[in-house]
Amino acid sequence: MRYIPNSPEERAEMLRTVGLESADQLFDSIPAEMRLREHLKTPAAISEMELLAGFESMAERNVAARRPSFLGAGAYSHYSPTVVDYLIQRSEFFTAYTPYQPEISQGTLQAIFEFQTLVCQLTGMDVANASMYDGSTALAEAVLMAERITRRKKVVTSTAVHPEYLDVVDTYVQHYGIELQRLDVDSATGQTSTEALAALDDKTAALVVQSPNFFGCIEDVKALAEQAHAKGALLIVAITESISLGLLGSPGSNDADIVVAEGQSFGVPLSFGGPYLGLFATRDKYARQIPGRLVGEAYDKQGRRGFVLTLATREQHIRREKATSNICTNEGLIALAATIYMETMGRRGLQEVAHQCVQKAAYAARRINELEGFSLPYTAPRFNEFVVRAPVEAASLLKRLAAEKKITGGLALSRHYADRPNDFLVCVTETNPRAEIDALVAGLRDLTK
Amino acid sequence: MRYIPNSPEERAEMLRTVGLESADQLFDSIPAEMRLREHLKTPAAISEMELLAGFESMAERNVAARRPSFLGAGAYSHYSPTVVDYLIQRSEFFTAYTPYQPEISQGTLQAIFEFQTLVCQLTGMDVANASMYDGSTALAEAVLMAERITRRKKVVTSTAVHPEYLDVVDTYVQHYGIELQRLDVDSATGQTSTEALAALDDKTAALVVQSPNFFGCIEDVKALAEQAHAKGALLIVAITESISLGLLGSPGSNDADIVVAEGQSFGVPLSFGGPYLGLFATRDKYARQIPGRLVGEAYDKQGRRGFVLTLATREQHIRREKATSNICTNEGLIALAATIYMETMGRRGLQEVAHQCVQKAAYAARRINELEGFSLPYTAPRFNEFVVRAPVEAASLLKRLAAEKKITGGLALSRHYADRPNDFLVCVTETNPRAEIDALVAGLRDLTK
Amino acid sequence: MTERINGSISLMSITKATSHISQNEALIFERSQTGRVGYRLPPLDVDETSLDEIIPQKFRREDDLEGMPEVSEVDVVRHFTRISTWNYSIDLGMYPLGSCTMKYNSRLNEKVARIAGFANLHPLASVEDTQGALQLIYELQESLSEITGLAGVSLQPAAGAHGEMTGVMLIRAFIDARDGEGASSRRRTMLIPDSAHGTNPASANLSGFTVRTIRSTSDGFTDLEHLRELCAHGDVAGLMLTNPNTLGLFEKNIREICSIVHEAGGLVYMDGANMNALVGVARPGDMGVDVIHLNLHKTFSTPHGGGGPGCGPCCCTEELEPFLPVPRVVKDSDAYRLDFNRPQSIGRVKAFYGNFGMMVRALAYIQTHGNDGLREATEAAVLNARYIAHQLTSDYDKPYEAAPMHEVVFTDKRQSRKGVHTLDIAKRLIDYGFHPMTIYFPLIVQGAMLIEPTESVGRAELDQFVEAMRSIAREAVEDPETVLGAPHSTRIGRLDEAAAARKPVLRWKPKTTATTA
Amino acid sequence: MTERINGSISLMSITKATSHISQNEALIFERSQTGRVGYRLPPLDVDETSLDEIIPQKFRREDDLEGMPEVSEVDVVRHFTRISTWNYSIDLGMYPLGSCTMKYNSRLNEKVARIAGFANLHPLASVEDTQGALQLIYELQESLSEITGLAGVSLQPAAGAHGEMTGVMLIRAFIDARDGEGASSRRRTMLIPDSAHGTNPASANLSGFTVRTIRSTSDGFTDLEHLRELCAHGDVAGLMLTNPNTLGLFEKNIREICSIVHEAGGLVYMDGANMNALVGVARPGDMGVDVIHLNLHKTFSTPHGGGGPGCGPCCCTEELEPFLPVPRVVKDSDAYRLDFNRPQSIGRVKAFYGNFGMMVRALAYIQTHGNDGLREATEAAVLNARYIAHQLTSDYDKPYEAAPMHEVVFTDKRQSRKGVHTLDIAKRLIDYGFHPMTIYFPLIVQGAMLIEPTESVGRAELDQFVEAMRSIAREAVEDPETVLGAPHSTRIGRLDEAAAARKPVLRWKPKTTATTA
Ligand SMILES: Cc1ncc(COP(=O)(O)O)c(C=O)c1O
Ligand SMILES: Cc1ncc(COP(=O)(O)O)c(C=O)c1O
Repeated sequence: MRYIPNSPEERAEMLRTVGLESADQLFDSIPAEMRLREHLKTPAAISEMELLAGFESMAERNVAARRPSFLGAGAYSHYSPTVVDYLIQRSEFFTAYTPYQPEISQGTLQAIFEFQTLVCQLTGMDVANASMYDGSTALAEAVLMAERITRRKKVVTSTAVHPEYLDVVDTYVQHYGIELQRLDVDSATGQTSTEALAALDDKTAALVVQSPNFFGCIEDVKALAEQAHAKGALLIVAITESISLGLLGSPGSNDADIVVAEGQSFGVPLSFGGPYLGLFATRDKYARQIPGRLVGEAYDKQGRRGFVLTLATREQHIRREKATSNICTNEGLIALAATIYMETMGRRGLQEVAHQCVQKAAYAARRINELEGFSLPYTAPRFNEFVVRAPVEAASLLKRLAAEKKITGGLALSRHYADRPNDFLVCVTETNPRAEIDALVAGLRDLTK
Repeated sequence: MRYIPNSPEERAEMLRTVGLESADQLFDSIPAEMRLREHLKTPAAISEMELLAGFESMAERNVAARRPSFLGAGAYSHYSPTVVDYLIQRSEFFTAYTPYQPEISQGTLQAIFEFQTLVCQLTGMDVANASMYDGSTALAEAVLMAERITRRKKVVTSTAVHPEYLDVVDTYVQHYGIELQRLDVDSATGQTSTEALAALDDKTAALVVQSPNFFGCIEDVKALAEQAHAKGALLIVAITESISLGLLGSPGSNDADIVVAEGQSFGVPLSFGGPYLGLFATRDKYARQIPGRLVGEAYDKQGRRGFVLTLATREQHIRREKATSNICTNEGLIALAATIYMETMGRRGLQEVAHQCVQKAAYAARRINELEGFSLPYTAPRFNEFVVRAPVEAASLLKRLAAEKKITGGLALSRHYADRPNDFLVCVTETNPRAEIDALVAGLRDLTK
Repeated sequence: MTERINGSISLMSITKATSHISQNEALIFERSQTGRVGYRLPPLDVDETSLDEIIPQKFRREDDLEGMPEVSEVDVVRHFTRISTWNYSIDLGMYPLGSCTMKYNSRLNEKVARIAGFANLHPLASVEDTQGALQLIYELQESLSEITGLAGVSLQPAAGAHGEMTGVMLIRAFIDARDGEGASSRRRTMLIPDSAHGTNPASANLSGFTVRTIRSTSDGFTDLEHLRELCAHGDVAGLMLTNPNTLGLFEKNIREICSIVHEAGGLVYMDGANMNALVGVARPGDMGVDVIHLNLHKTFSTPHGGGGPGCGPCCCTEELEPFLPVPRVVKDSDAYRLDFNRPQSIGRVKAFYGNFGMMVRALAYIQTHGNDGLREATEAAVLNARYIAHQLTSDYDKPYEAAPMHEVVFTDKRQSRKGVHTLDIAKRLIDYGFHPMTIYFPLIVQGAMLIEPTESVGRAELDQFVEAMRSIAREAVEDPETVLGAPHSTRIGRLDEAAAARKPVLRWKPKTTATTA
Repeated sequence: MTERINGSISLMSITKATSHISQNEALIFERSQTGRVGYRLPPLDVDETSLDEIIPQKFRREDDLEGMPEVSEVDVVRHFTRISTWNYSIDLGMYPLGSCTMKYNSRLNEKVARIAGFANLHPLASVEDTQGALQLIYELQESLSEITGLAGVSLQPAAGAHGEMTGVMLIRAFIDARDGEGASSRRRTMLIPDSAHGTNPASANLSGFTVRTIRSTSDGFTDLEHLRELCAHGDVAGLMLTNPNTLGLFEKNIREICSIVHEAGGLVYMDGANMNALVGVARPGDMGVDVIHLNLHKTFSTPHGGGGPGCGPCCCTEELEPFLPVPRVVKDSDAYRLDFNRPQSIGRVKAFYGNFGMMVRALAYIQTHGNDGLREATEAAVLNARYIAHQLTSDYDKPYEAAPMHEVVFTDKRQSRKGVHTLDIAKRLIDYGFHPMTIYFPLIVQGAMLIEPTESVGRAELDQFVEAMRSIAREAVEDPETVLGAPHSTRIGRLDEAAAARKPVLRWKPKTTATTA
């Protein structure tokens, strides 16, 4: 096996050194009846050439990867500068472990410190952790954190939060005695219904909203924060499209208490849903309740600045069942990719990407809205996603669009909402040239006339 | 421009520091009438996304890159382990210059020292340089070196040397007063004709042969060396398919005096003909006549081993017009790739690749030879290339094979030899699965029945 | 060289490393200069609408993204290249972090994960248009099922701890279904050995269990008596056991342990972080284990990436399978599809399907090794650990007699007499060119040094490691100051972590005004 | 830190670098162990024939490749990763080698060169099947023609020196054709300034010319008087001139120089290694130059790769175009083809078409910059050099008054009074974290230090460089020993190059018997 340095002869010598006669004897502590007597039935070894051919032919069957696409809904197609993927492939980054030994891990530690800073700046919050698994689990952790802070057991969530995120929250809190209550969406605006906010009460730990929400509508976060705070509840803001932070008011400036986001938009490949990364930020006063790793500044005896993992007493390896979370491995390398993306795009690039997304989505929305039979059900301002109401069943329309026009037109909402057969969600980013948008519009027209 | 760190404002400040008012003034030493008054008519700047799209569409038009191919003739398709291209992309290697400052260039220097050693071991010679541009220019330099060593002006070359190599030799020596004489090939064996060796005389600086030769035939190098040495001439051996060194007797063991080779087979992409790398090796006694860079062992005051560029007095930057060559920039990174390839494949891998090449080529030759109307004109033993004589014009047969069967079947010898309309050269390597060989055979059959 | 890289005279020559020049680099915010840019986008190709018409001012940022870096592409490349050189990494040498399994990360696996047909695939594209990805998931599920001897596999969990949570929730859901809500509510105890990794109790807690700790015996195994005792009260939902345990020892009584728990109505969860000691040799399913998580980022070599990402598949018996997270990837004759219709499922633990990119790498690992190579890797890993165990016993206290599997624990007992502790030994190893082992884990071993060489280290480097450790043992006696002051060879010395935690500075702020958006 | 990385007390704080631990690594041959393997091939899938039937024993190797390394893939990765860290590189910082133009090597360019449709393309595939590659070559030819103002372009030469040889041969072929063999044979003198790069005379010699050296004036320009004198004998075939010259000065009399040579019946060759000072600002074709080579690996940023590969296109006037190497890449309406039918061509200078992979990168450079960006890069490069020239004049002898273009030359005149020479200053710069400048070139400047920052360095690092140089100037006075003993911070000190050349060891040999195959 070419990944194993020691040759069979070397291994034989080492066996002799430790006083064994055969490799089998290495496993003498495993009772014989439990030991396999033959090889596993997994496939026999293949060469690089064969492996590449096999994987390429699997990848070929993912035809969606080769088509113009208007899918968003929690995973976004953005252009990632070439340097991002190049730099994360430096051995020193991707073959290192969690930076437990700061003297020989300053590269990772400084990068995380920069990541935390960037997340704070974009979200407008005070403190951010070193990443969570993804946006959905970050949200679940935020809900648990709100319970720890408020010691209240009810959590009110907008139904305009990504449905898979809500599912994950359900799973995480199911054994925690937390009651989840869902708020309707205003069928005219597409925003969380303000009437429904009556559900907030003094037992409420947190109000959870997403903005832009799952339907692409921008929520009035500040107003929602006011309502939550009025009841002593925290406001948790979730974001799936982090590029929106380049343009929209930061949750921090709108008084959010905890902000979670999916960071995939920051230069991370779609990769069929993962690995992505959860951003998690909050206020200084809640820093010691934050889940996951934190990196902080530290100095050595000679006064040289460095960085270390800090506030570890929150974590499972110290606090065990009383930890703020069970998370250990997080999304380190993906956070690094996001860091490089944010720094390469920089202040002006993040603004321009956001701007292009908004303009292209507006153009697409306008064009689709002009089509006979199509409408845009929601009036709230949007970032780069919007719901389209088709004159026919959306799922089959999109299926035909894929088959006949080779365009992935968006997400049929029936996947998550059985009662919305004709609606679909369209996402437009800077990676969709106008020609693709025009082809989408033409395709929708052709298939419904 | 995103590759230029200093912002326009910073540049303005620096201009003020140096006492200038505008960037234009930087060029005041260029007389006004020579200065461009408008931008070049090269295209306007484009983004990464646009550039990638443009280059990918150009690459698409290279349909030959996507087809089974039996082309060799100086450029070979071999499998290169993934680590090769990964490691040469380490910044420390590919963004470094020639190792002029050994204290901060030991990585490059040690790699070259290993390269030199590997080349010596494979060719069976004493000393090898740090690389030449490619096999063809290495051969030209070898001819010039033979002239320097022997002070003789006649060089006898086999016509079974790669024709483009012979062209390059012609160009290089045209103003050197060297007379080139070409030796015929034995039309039965395909080897350099032994009778023709009568051309060797005591004015002959060198006999130049290639083995395996351009027609895929293995030359009897030892016998040729004897003949050359009998006249006081040197034997220069050229090799285009370096993988053959894994199996064939080394030129050194066959008494060659100078060995040049194209090292592309060692893990270097085809890349439409370059960058490749010339290998250049000779006997110890000629070390000071070698062209190009050499790396040698050296020690610091504390006795620590390191490596340095050495014997620089041969080179142009010291000796100017009296240098052993005008070469300065060589093929450093490609030599590194070849080094990594040779070390990864290692002793057993180099043997096995060579073995697979031989066996697959033998299989293909046998199958083609069985075809009605096809024959193999040469009887000499071969490595992985062989000439096929078709019952029809080879160039048009191959064109149809490409168009109709999507197979690049080999090289029509008419490209280089107007008098050989029906012959073509077939090369088979470990990258051609049997199915491709069978498809080639079937295609040839179909198109000639 | 020795003198130069050490604070004081060293007793041994250090062979693995030397001191060399290393570039400094500030924070990117300190490099940033107004007006620098590092990106370029294609020009906007649609008619622009006034922004106010699309998004009213009040929803927009007002801070103009102040504080975000402004740098060129060259700045970025130099910034990250420089700071990267401050890290140790697997590619630089042995990385013997016990329990972390720092084995070689194949470049081939990196390459296949980046094939456009995988990397550019949206998770919500239709099943017809993503058959290759679903096939890959399915094939990996099948392989992991064969490797663990367990029928059901979900690849959704994003890391080991996530897999633990999933597994423990399966146990809970199973018992709820088996016993009914009422009876089940009395089974809320999860037994966890004192040697377990911290994620185990944390995950049990997340799933609403009360953790009871099982003692380990003095020879490093689960205390069967104590286990029986704890199982006597009818409240045990399950046991979370690591095997080989975190001391590197195979729990030879595993079958009996499983029986005890099963007889008490509980289920057995195995923490599979140490599966690299067993792959191809023995299967948890054959031992009586009900559910296990794997760390693809350990056993199957997907890169650790300086902290992640991981992938923590959860494998379980057929009985538990109905409870696995949705959606499940299933195969109907020739086509693959997502099955959401699992009424007993614990639900989703993550959006989409898990860390797919890691699955690509893990399948490549399995196919590259082949079944014989998988066993070979296990043998080589265990042999390397056994070799170290054998070579260091003369110089360090080895608290457990039993032959270790893939990792071995030592302590600082002998050295601490001279005031040299595990932390000091670890730091001194840095000067010898090594990344230290895992220290102070497992918690039950005072001054633990948990050494896991993995199969990716050749004998020469193992010998260097042994030499380094022996040399440090000598230094601890003859020159303890050098050890206590280590590392001496790094760009910074030991950092004051206590001060850092007391007044945490967790982000950069501009020197002048500390504004937030 | 300063104390630690210096041999003696430093007078200045070193801000750019620190000392850090660095892995040692032996030669691969010393790592090799019998029986290790690092590769795997698919099984042979054809029927095997006995090898003796195919290739008789006498043609086969007998040494079983003894001595070739046997290592695993992990060994290879660690080997090269470790040794790589001993190198300085552009990505680590400013690399101010004068004349070498160490600018940023874009990662995008690396990516496009690796697109399978380029990387896997065989050079002998038919023109129909390689239209994309031919198009790329053609477009690059067109761009370079526009940039140089010269009509004919061949991309065949593999590096600068190769381009020089090609260009000089064009001149010879042109004169042969113009004057006839007989008259031409009396024109065998090539004039080359004393400041020229060594490749110039070497290339002239390769083309059968006798080199006559032109003096430079004391202010750093071609001596027109001397040129006229040398041109008076009817034997001059041409002049090889670098512009800006190797002192970094633009030859302001270039038009007059060209006229003198032209009137004497010769042609003007321009060494275009310094074209990065002119791109978008002025064109050699507009100056009277007949032929030029470019270094794509300098001006157009294809990576230097630790010594190569390069690409040295040769650009010439319409008059010289018929003599360019075959084949030429030409365009017929919409299709590209190879033109071999050039009876006047000097012939081929390289197999196939040149270093195509470098052409891909260079075209990407040109398109990414765009016409405005090309000029911007030139401006930024010249400004950076001017800035350094301005800042260092107070501490170092600047032998020429004229404003430098993209690089500036200083000398050690002042420092050498205290016995500190250019070599020492260069070595000391290493301790300050910089790669030294080019030293002792051009040869006409005693103790030359030729500094070329390029546009790829930001002001902060330029200022660090200036500070470092100033600090060394102070050290040269106050603490010369520290400078003379430098570098102090590297894994090895100055190597004994004289001894190395005296008894050269140019390859590894096994300790025991030194066998060759
Ligand atoms: C024994 C053990 N269990 C569980 C875990 C947790 O795995 P992860 O870090 O992937 O969440 C670890 C990882 O360090 C471990 O060593
Ligand atoms: C002025 C000058 N001319 C010519 C050359 C030769 O170029 P190359 O190294 O590409 O052969 C160089 C390269 O160092 C140079 O600086």
